[in-house]
Formats: sequence, structure tokens, C-alpha cells
Amino acid sequence: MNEERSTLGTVLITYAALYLLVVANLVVALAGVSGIWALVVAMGIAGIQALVVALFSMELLRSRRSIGVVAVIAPLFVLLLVSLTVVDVYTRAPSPLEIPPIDRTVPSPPPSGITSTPSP
Amino acid sequence: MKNYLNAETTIWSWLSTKDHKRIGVMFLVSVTLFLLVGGIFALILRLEHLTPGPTIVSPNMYNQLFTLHGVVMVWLFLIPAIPAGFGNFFLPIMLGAKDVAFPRLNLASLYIFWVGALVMIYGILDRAADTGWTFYPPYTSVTYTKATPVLLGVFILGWSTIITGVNFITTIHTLRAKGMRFMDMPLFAWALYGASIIQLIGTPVLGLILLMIVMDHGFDWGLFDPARGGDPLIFQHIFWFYSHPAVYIMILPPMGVVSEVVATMAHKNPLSYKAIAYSTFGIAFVGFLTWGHHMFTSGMSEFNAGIFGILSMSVAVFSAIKVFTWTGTLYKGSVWIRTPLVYVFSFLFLFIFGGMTGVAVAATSLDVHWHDTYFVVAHFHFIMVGASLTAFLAALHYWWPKITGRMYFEGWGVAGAILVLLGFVGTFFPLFLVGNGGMPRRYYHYSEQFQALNVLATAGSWVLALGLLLILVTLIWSLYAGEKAPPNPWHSRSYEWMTPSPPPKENFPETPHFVRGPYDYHLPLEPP
Amino acid sequence: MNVAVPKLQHHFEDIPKQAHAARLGMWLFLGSEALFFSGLFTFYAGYRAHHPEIFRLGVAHNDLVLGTVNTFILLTGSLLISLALWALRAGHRTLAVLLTACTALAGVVYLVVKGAEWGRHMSEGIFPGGRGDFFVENPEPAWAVFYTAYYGITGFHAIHVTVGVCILGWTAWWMHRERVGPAAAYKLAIVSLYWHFVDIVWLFLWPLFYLLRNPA
Amino acid sequence: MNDFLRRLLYLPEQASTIARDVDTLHYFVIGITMVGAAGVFAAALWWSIRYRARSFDARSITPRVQAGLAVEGGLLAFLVVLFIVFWVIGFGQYLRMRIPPRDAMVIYVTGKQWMWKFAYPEGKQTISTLVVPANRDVQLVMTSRDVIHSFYVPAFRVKQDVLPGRYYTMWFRATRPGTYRIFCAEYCGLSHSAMWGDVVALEADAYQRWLEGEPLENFVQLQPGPPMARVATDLGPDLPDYPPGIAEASPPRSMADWGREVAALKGCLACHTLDGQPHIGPTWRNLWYRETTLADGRVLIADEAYLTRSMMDPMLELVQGYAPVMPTYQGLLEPAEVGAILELIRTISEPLPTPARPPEPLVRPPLAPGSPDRVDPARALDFIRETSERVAP
Repeated sequence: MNEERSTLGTVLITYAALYLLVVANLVVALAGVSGIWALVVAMGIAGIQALVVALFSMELLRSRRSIGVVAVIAPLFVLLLVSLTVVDVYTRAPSPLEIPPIDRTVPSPPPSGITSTPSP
Repeated sequence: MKNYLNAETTIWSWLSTKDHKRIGVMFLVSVTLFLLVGGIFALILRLEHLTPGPTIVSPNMYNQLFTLHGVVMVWLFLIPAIPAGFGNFFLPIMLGAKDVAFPRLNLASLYIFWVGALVMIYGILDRAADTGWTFYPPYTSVTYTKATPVLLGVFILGWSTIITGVNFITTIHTLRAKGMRFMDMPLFAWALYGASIIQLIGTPVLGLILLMIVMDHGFDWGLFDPARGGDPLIFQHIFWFYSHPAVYIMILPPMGVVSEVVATMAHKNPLSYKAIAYSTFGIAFVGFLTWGHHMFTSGMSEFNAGIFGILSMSVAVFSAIKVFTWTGTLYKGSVWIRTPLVYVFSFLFLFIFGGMTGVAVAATSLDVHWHDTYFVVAHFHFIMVGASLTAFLAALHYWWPKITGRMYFEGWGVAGAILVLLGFVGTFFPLFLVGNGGMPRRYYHYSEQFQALNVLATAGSWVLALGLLLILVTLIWSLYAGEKAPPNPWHSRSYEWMTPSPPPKENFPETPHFVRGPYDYHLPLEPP
Repeated sequence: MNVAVPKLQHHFEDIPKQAHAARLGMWLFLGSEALFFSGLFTFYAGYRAHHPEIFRLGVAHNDLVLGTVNTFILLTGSLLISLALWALRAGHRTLAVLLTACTALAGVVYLVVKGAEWGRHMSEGIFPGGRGDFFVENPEPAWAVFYTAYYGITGFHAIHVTVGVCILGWTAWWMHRERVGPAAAYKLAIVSLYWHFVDIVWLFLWPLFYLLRNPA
Repeated sequence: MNDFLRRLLYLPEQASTIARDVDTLHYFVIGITMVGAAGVFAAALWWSIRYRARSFDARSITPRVQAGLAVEGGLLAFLVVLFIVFWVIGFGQYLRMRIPPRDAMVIYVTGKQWMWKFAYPEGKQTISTLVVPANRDVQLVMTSRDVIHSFYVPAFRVKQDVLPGRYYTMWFRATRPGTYRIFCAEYCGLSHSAMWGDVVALEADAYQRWLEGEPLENFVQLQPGPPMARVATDLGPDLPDYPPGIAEASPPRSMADWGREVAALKGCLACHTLDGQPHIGPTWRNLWYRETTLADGRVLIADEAYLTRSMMDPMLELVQGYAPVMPTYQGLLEPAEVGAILELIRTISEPLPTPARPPEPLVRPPLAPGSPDRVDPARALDFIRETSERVAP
């Protein structure tokens, strides 16, 4: 694990890139990209930023291989949990009956079928 | 002769020790205590089922008891037992190191374990949760019993296991003896490595879901309340993402113990070192893909049920490879039938039976009938008690001479092992049949036709309890009346037997340099 | 100027091995923290899948300016700690102590801005758990779970930032008191790893709560 | 053969079309499990005896036997194929189970804390007894009113969790008339183990006659519900107390919690709800000291006196819009228990800070208001009397 100096230059270039990526993400959002593409672009840029921070600021490039393995495996499992849960929500069968809208204004009157008192 | 036990004998020297061996012994004592606590809860539950109606406890008490039985057994015994107890003691010795990578962190893990246990005991005494160890919302959000202390207790215990995981992986990576490659490590170290991976990836997710359910139960945030947009299935996904790999935390270290005991008692190299090592990693990683088989009937989509079904099958393959490799190790060996090997035989039979019923449950349509019935209860008890507890007892007898310097009593050991095996099969085989008959689990009341089998199961539980008590008494008795233990009673080639028993404070008189592998039984054992 | 050399633990042979062990230990801990946040991302993703329309409206309702300011603050903090590490390795200890203190300050500013944002939401009557009169006007249940998710996720992240600020403060004071030299720079590197991790988590949270606002 | 194995494995009768196929897969998988376990165990025992240690000194050595890749690979391949076969058969049956046929007859099911309620499209409603025609596909549209329950009929080999706020479907086709027990399989609180019911499969014409209103006793004799069910869901006054010596859980700290426990055990929560949902009886949420109009038009404040009076003599001051079905609790509640219930009602006097649970997602029977076979109010009373008799004969 060589401890030779990380040059000032690399630090400054890294963070210039990161600032640019933040601005890029902002511009894309304000430009009105919508739907699935908005998600893909936003997460893509965030992923690139995370990669840059990990490789340069967290000196992953100059660490031993065992640390690299940890840095690769953890995000994979994050993705695993998120993706399979979202797949479950999207592939559920549609509800056989639509759920009546929630009206919170007044407690609903007693159900008529069961309990209305007999007409005297 | 100075060893780690009598190096200093003040209480403070034990409480502030940084010696991994003492921390291991303290973990073993606490963990055995909680085994007895959980066991008592189990006995009361079995007594309750002697008659279909109310027998000795009220429904409310029964619900609290089965919740606490689950929580105490899972987080206070099964998960810390072999990694924190035997792992702490033997991993540095097996690697030829003086101590674990972060000794102070190791002691912190012990204290966090005790704090978590105390918070749990406070929860137990003060109207414990009656929600089942799975804490499913929306019931956990509306129950009037106090779930918060139990939840926070488990949260704190989770941190204790995370710290142990960090410690073990760093130790294996940085503190191996000179010239010891990964392939020269004993198989118990591989098992601990696999279990630590799961602890590091799974336990934080448990920590988070417990905090969420505390918010839901304590402050009514309605995170999973459908009236406020919530969906209980999101809880189940995040909870089972931890809880299924948690059962592999409970089974991987016992597999490591069985690999050690089989190789030593058969005096033969394992049939295939690579098969066991790589299947340990296989179980550790593929274990995370299979959590959905707990939710086949919970309203998850059929598409997901199919994916999780096929992925759950892949985990079973790795366990099966290990079982075939252990059995093959006995071929052409020189087998000593001693107490640890009797436990390994019961481990083999019960683990295959438990594992295969697991595969059966993963075949999706069968699970619809079995889910949440006593069949599933019997399945996971075959794995947790049949495999993990048996392997814990095997490890206890196998390493007793090394830890205490005394030999245990062979006759009593075998008697205890047979009693435990008979008691266990007597308890849980009838529960398989009752589960097939359709008796749901967590039932205070059950239909009359299931009474005969339940009475049989309760009788079996007494035999199991008797066996465990016998083992406890004879082992403590052997502390005083047991004969002095030689450094290598089993003539094993594994590294932990190359040091005197009980080992000195710095493990090896001089820094070891191992020239031969841990399983070279084709070479004679020259005196240490 | 006596340059304090870190104490060699009895069971490590040399400092680089001890430094690598500490760094590997911290990376393992950060791996487990990443999984802690995976549960929160699942919580957000699951409910965004359930109620895409209202989550989009919720994100549009959030204040984009404050969110972006916070992103720049954390990024600057990440820059400052990298400079501090470079300074310490180059031997300028006082500069390193100053930069570490500035990083802690950046963390505090982040928390202040986040507090302001929470205050604004609470003044609009938005409280976790679907309480508050904001939820009387928009009765759809998804609003309640969006804002509970917002408070929960940003809350847990804020706790991590607070812990980071305390560690940074202690590290600055420890470097000053021990007159630490380049040989012990790996200890500051460990602290910077944690701070960079907290920054990465926010880089993912920022789009989820502030950028994904455009109607399909 | 099928019946012998079914009896050997203690499986319940196969009363639905899917049950027989599930059981065949069951025998196939359990058979292989038995063979595998016995084979490995026999191999282990045989090799241990055949190669038992003869000399115990440290110098004894054993040959180094290393399994080739072929042996391991072969075992691996065999297992992978075997498990995939299990999955293919199992998942096929699972899809058949989960996707209801097009023309199935729909019945609405609601799981509520510790009872099952069934509503037929024709307007008939029953508690705990689901009457279905045999040899006809029946699709259940299910939801829950409070926590997760699970509709489980062992004889049909079907089970489906039921979550609040969502509808779930499940279908089965009873092959033989008869009575098959329903269990709740997902833990749902105090009387989870008493949440039983019965599926009564009748011949087609008998079912039609029952639908017209013929009492169920003409067709089938139902066994009594579990002893515990009578305590929690019983509408009748004669509540069996626990046998003496039952170790009662330590009484909860606050009176309100104890009141909630007493209300659950004495069956009040069977008709009154705590979360603002109207049910058979008025809800206790937000009831404390509130103006209530009685059946005869008088208006009074619901204070301690009124609540205690209506516990002991419910018919005296009946609330407007509710059926006179409440049994008297005279002599059944000690003064301390009455006080605990009043304390419970007092502590839930302010409206829920959050919106109430979604109103019963159970859809009203989809009948046009004017349609003739809509249940007219006069017959509603017979239904109440019929269900209260069935639950508490």
C-alpha cells in the first residue's frame, strides 16, 4: 500500500469534475427530461460521481485488491434488494376491485344492509 | 505453568481483557445462559400444547412466550454462539496470529452484546412483545404490548455481530502466519469468513427495519399502514432480505465445526478442500438471492415467486455438496467414534432431512399448503436445533480440552449425545406430521385431532431438555474431576492443537511457521 | 517539532500492515452502512413504484434551491477533507488541522440548511406520520408516506452527518494535540473515507428528492 | 397408493381439484428426501465401521484420497437437474392455483380480528361459515379490516394472506360436498388461534335452497367452534371463564391497556371498534361525553353513567341506527373491569390524529339500489339472530 503523495493536482481535478457533474444533473432536470429517462440519467450521473469519489478521493485505485472487492460487492447487494422489491410491486396482478376513494370529511354512516332499524 | 486462564485472575483482568480467548470464553458462558432461558420458554410452550384448550398459560402469555423464544434463541444464542464464542477463541490460533485485528473493538463487541441482552431482558420483564420474532406490521404497529425494548435490544445485538464480522474478515486478510495462503487455512476459518460476509451485508438492513418498526410502533408514523399509503409487503421484503441469510449465519459456522471434527476424527484429509471452501462462499452470496420464498402466499407477485423459487433451489445445491464431501471424508480414514463424531452423525442425518424439506418448501406449490404451519416450524428446527445446536455441542466437546485443559467424560458425553438426538427427533418429527395435517403455527388453540401428536412432541421435549441438562452437569463436573488434557488429545494436524492446552496468553511460545497443511494426515505427526 | 509516530500494535509486524488493516476495517464498515441505506432506498423505490404520480408531485413540492445548496456544501466538505489529507502527508500539520476544522464546519452548515428546510415543511403543516393540516387538503394516502419517507431518509442521513462532524472535530483536535506527522496520516485517511461515504449517499439522495420532478 | 401415502403422512383429505396434484408432488419430493437422507447416513455409518481406528498412536497415517472434479461435478449436475425438476412442477401448479378461471363465482371475504365474514353478491352475509356449491369454481375476493390474516383451508391445500387496504383473489373447486375447516394462518393477535371457520360444500340444488333463505341446519350439522372462539367473538352472555390457576399475564401498566384486554376477552371488540369504523355496534372512538341520539329520538351525553347503564341493560337506551343485538353483561364484568373499559373509552376520546383505517374495502354488494333481491331491512334482523345463534348456540 504505497503511501506516496496524492498530488494536489489530482485532488483539484477530481473535485472540478464532481462540481461539473452536479451542475450537469441540475441542468438535465431543469431541461424537463421526464419519465424513465429522467431516472436513468439522474442515477447515471450520481453513479459516475460515486465512482469518481471512490476511485480518487477514497484512493481505491491505490488500495489493495481486497478493499476493491468490498467496494464492488456492497453496491451490487444494494441494487439486488432495491430491484427485486420494485419488480415485485410492478408485476403484481391488478386489483380485482377498485379501492373506494378515502373520504375523511365525515365518518361514513352505518352500513345500510345490516343494521337499519325496522320502520315502526 | 502460565496460560491465558491463570495469567491474571482478578475480575477486572477478565472484564477489561483484550485477549481474544477470554472474550471467547465470556461469550460462550453468556450464550449458554441464554440457551437455557430460551429453552425454558420452549418447554412452557410445549406444556401449553398438551391439551387443545388453555392448559397452563393465558393466550396473551403464550403469544409473548413464543415471540421471546424466537428472539432469544435467534439473536442471543444461535447467531453469536459459534462465531463469537469458538470463532473468537480459535480463529487467531488457527491463523497463527497473536490476537484478532482490532482487540479493543472485540471487547466492545462483548459489551454491546451485554447491553443489548440487558435491554432485551428489560423488555422481557416489562410486558414483552407478542408479535412473533418477525414483527410483521400492521399488527406490530397496533399491539398494545411493549415491543420497543425488544426491538432496540435486537438492534444493539446487531451491532455486536457487525463488529465481530469486521474483526474476523480483517484478521483473516491481514494476520495469517507467514507463508499461509488462503488455501492453507483450516476450513473453520473459511466458515467464519462466509458467516462474517453475511453479517456485514445483512445485519445493517435488519438494524434499519427494526428502527422503522420502532417508529411505526412507538410514534405511529404509519410507515406500512395502508390507510396512509403504506404497504406491509415492503416491510416483509426488507426484513426477509436479512432474515433468510441470517439462517445461513446460523448454519455456516456449525458447518465449519463439522468439517474440522470429521477431518480430525476420521484422521483423513477432507474429500475435497476446494469444494467445501468454495461452497461456503456460494452459500454466503447466493443466500441473499432467496428471501422471497418466505412470501409465496403473502401477496407477492407470481413472477417474483417464480424467480425466488428457482434461486432458492441453487442454495440447496451448495449445502448438498458439503454433506457429500463430509461423508466422503470418512472413506479410507481411521475413524474414532468419540462424542464429537456422534454429534456429527446426528448433524448429518438431521441436516439432510431439514435441508431437503427446505428444498421441498421451495417448490412453490407445496409451500402454499405448508406456509405458516407446523411443517415449517419442524423444518427450521431441524436446521437450527438439529444442525446448529448439535454442531455447537460437538464443538463444545471437541475443543473442551483445548479451552479448559481438562478432558470431558467420554461415557457421559455419548449418553448426552444420544439423549439429545432421541429427544430432538421425538419432539419435531411429530410436528412434521401435525404440520402436514394443516395445524397453523403460533396456535394457542388447535383442533382436537392434533392432540395425540402434540402430546408426543411434548414428551420428546422433556427428553431433549434432560439430555441438555445432563451435558451441562457432566461438563461442569469435568472441570474439577476431569483428567489433565494433553496438548493434542485427538492427534489432529490442525494448527490449534500445535499449542499447549490451555494455550498461553500469546497463543504460541514463539511465532509459528507452519510447514504442513492443517489436514496432512498422510504424514506422521512429529511431537510439537 | 517531535513528529508523533503511531503506536505499533503488539500483534502487527509493521505500520503499513496495520494501516491496511485499519483501512480494510473501515471499508467493511462502510459496506455495511451502504446496506443500511439500501433499506431506505428500497423503502423509497417501493413506494415510488406504488404511487409514482404523487411522489413526483412531492418532489416538485420540495425546495430545489436548498437541496442544491446542500449538495454543493457537502461536496465542498469532501474537497476540504481531501486537501487536509494531502496537506498532512505533505507535512503541513497546521494547514491540515485548519482544513479538517473547516470540513466539520461545512457539515454544520449542511445541518443548518437541512434544519431550515425541515422548518419550512413543518410550517406548511407537514409532519411525519401523515399528521398536520397539509394532509387534510391533500387526503390521498400517498402524500403521508412520501413525507414520512422524506423525513425518515433525510433524518437518518443527517444523523450520519452529525456523527461525521463530531469525528472530524475530534480528529482536528487530536492532530493538534498529538502534533501528528505524515506517518500517522492513515488515521486521517480513515476519517476521510467515512466523510466521502456520507457525501456519496447524499449524491444519490439529492436526485431522488429534488430532481425527479418532471411530469411524464 | 395415493390414499395410503396420504394417511401415512397425516395429510388431510383431498377435497379440491388441485389437492391431488400437490400431494403427488409431495410424495415425489419427500420420497427423494427419505432416500437421500438414509443413503448418506448409511454410507457414513458403514464407512465409519469399515474404517474404524485400530491404532491410536500419533504416528498412524491414512492415505490422501482427493475427490476428482468428475465426482463432485457429477453430483452437482445431478442435484441441479433434480431441483430444477421440482421447481418446474411446483411453479406450474402454483400458477394454476393463483390464476382464477374466467367464469368462477365470486364471493367477498373480509378478515377481521378474529373472525371471517362472507358477503355473497346476492346480498346474503354470513360469519365464519362459507357455503359454496360443490363442483363449481369459486373465486374469493378477500381483504382485511385491521391486520394481516391468512385464509387457509387445509383440505383444499390453498392459502392466501389477506392484507388490509388491498384485495386479493383465491380460487378453489370443492370436489365433494362436506364441511372443511378454515384456519387463520398469519399471526393476528390475541385470538389468532380461535379464528376458525367452515367451508360447507353443498350440492347445487341444496345451495340454491340455502340461498333462498333455508337455515343451514337442514343441510349439515356444524361442529361447535373452538372453545376460545366463544370467548372472543361470542355474542352470547354465558362466557366461559378460564379454568382457575391460569398464569395470567402481568396486568398491563395502564388501565386503558387493561380495559382493551378485557374488551377483547369479553367479546366487546367483536361489535365495537376502537378506530372510528362503524360496525355492528357504535364505535368507541371519540364517544366520550359526546351527544348521541337514541332510537326514540332523545338526545343525551354519553357519560360514565350512560355507558355503564348501557353495558348492563343495552335495550334501555338504544342508539339510533343500530340493531338491538347487544347481550347484557350484568354480573359478567367486575366493577374494576367496567372501570377499565370506561378508561379505555376515555383515552380514545380525541379523534385519531391520522385518518381512520380505509372504510371497509369490502365492496357493498354491487346491486342497483332499486333491484328487487337487495336485502330489505326487515329481513336484516333475521340474519342477525341467525348468525348470533350459530356462533353461540
